[in-house]
Amino acid sequence: MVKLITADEAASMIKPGSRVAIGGFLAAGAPETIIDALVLRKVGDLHMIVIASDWEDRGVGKLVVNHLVTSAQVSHLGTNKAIQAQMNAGEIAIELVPQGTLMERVRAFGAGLGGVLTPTGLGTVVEEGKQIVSCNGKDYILEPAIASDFAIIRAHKADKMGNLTFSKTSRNSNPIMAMAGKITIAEVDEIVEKGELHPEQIACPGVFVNFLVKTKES
Amino acid sequence: MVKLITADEAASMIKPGSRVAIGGFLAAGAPETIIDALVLRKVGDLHMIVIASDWEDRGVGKLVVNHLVTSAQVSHLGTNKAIQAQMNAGEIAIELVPQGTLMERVRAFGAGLGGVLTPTGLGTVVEEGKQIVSCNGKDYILEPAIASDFAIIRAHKADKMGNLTFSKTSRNSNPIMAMAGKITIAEVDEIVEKGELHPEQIACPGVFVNFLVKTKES
Amino acid sequence: MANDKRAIIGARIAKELKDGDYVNLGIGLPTEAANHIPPGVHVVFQSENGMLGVGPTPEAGKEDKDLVNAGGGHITALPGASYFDSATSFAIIRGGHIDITVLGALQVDQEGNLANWMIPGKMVPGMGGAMDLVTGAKKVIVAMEHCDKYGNPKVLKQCNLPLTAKGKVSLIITDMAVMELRSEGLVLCEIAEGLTVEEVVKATEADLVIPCVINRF
Amino acid sequence: MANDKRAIIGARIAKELKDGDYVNLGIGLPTEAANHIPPGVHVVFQSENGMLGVGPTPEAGKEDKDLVNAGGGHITALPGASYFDSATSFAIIRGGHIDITVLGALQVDQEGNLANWMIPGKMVPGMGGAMDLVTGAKKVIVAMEHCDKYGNPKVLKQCNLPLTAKGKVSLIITDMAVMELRSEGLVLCEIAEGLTVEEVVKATEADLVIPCVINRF
Repeated sequence: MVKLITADEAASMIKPGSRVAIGGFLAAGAPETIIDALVLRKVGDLHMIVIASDWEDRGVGKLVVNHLVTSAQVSHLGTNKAIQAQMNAGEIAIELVPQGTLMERVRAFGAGLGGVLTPTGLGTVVEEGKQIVSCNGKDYILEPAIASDFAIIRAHKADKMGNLTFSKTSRNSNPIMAMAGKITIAEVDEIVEKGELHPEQIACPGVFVNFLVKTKES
Repeated sequence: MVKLITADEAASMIKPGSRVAIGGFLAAGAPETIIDALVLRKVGDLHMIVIASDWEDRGVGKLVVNHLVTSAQVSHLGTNKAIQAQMNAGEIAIELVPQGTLMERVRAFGAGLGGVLTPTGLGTVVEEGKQIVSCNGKDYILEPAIASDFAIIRAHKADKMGNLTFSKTSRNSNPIMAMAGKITIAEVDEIVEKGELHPEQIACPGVFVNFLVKTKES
Repeated sequence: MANDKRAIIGARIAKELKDGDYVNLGIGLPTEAANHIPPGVHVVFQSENGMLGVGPTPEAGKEDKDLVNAGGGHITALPGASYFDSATSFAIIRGGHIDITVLGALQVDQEGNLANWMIPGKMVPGMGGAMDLVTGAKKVIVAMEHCDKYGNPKVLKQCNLPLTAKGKVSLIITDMAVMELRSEGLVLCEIAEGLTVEEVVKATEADLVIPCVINRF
Repeated sequence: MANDKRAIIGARIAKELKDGDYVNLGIGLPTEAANHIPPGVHVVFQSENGMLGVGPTPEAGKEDKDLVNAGGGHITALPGASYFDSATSFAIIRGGHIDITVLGALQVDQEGNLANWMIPGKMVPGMGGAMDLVTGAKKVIVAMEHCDKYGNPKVLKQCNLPLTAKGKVSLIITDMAVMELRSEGLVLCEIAEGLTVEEVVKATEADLVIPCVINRF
């Protein structure tokens, strides 16, 4: 069951070279405290699975500017010049994945599925080198699941079972990334007793969460 | 946007021969009021997509005993002798689908995906006649999306946007079936004004819902 | 783009939105449409980061860090708003549950192809949610300036930048014209006040089908 | 099955459950394990219809129609319980997030194959959630009577009924014995009080690996 640890303990658990799925969308709902701890410990050679590369000084952008990321599966780089520069310099290998496809591929891994069939990207460079499968008379791209070693996510509140609630649009990719971590670490604003979260508001059940880290007040 | 109709209006909308995804699990969370209206109108020749065939006098079992179902995709028949008798007599065509696979296939249709790759059923009769796909070094069965014309579901409360909340384990397949209906009709206990549902408790956003029916008090 | 051009395009987009529609407006110019919804028309705006029921920009000082749109900008929530995760958000988009999406473009062509996510060797921001939106929405509208900043046409015979999706655009709204993809080709339906058909045709590389009657907007 | 046999099997299953485990107990005999959890061991029970944190059966008159298990029986919710839809429930199961599932069987064999969902021409209840559970859970335990009601072995060399899953069972707990699938074969680890190894072997069709030391349970 879930265990409370420090951000530094979380960072020390993540070995260089790990595949890490990180929640958040343009840094909204990003686990900033754990990201800062990774930067402090210089945990490098990471493969990052994220919706966007955020900003140089916010969200996973901080991992990029500190040269801790060597490859990424990501849907949007537009707000971070550092990642574009590193990509052009050949320092980081980028697989651009349409956002909906990225979410389904991550969810598939967490759900024990091998992949999904999506129409997104048909007739574009996204389909290159991939198998096209016809189902019910339509063509789809076979998109394999994306595996990750760790998921690092951000939630609003946790109870002592690891159940999580989220606040508004900072939910975004967090519950999906949580499903996919072999080990999932959730950064939260507040930890409450069992039974104190409304059971119908739990958008990520504790079964997906292994460790909790309290957000550092800024 | 969503419109309030009577159960009889809902039943009159569903043409004989339609493919209908129906929420509920062993009749818990089943849309009984709409099912009763279908029985009353004798809407027949239905293809039913359900987790279980429920009991003869509860849930979708009532459609079966009234001979309104000619085919079904379903994971469990064990509580309903009528459907087993009709199957053995060749009156109803059954495709047995593992429950998790059924949910993913229905969700895939609602999510615009052509299908999913699942390990469930490998080495069993479930894989017969299906394509086996290797992904990341493991084998999976390619399971196509299941299309439906209508989804009939049950929720606890709706607001006037069609947003739905559910009560405990009566949620089950309802939000998934709701995604998959070209037209989705939700039976609810109570309809409240916009803004009266807690936004973090909405487990099925109104975008998936076309019509609301009030549950008949029993 | 000048504010008056933005307003003209925004108002024209808004005319496409019907009461009860679920709408996703892309970042930038398309969001201008939200300022021009006619009275009595109620539409629900989606933000693909996980929300339905997006309201107007908050007053200064009333921003909520947990309430942002797909461009990271602060927004508000209307009564009846709902929140969900990104997988559900794209299930809504890809599954055909969004009635209309309006997106900007680098190029669009007479086959309904759209290019709006990269210029090889120059700018690679990534496709974000655009490919799913264009693939999944029931109706795809492109809203953009008719020509690029050098005056070159953006409505082409065939896109030469990497595509966002193939053959999915059904309507193009620019500061000069409204063009619809129909079986007979790309039809010039409306032209802006003060322009002639010839001026529009000259600013367009695509073959335009010119009907007998062309309205003004 | 006699109540004392049920209790013995239930108690033996319970010894497999470790503090912090997420557990799914199949309908019938496996649920008996919930009555034998040792003090100090906290496990979380899942019900695949969409819940974690299943508590004991409610007192008569206190049933909640919206709170049922995968067999349709009334249950209660413990503090910290959560509810979710069926797709998420099977994502939990198939995705390897359940530590242990315990299921009944019609047949199980020395290759770890399990048959528990149909007898062709006789009984076709359907697989329900069983195929996903056996495929996805980290550890699959079969709990059943050692022989069928006619005294025929149910632990076979090879299942002849349609399989639920191939090679996924790791432990078999019956009223007579505890058998584990290991690289060397199906190992007879424990036998019930009052029985001899010979009696167990006689009631078993599968080839059993007999270790030097066999414990009692």
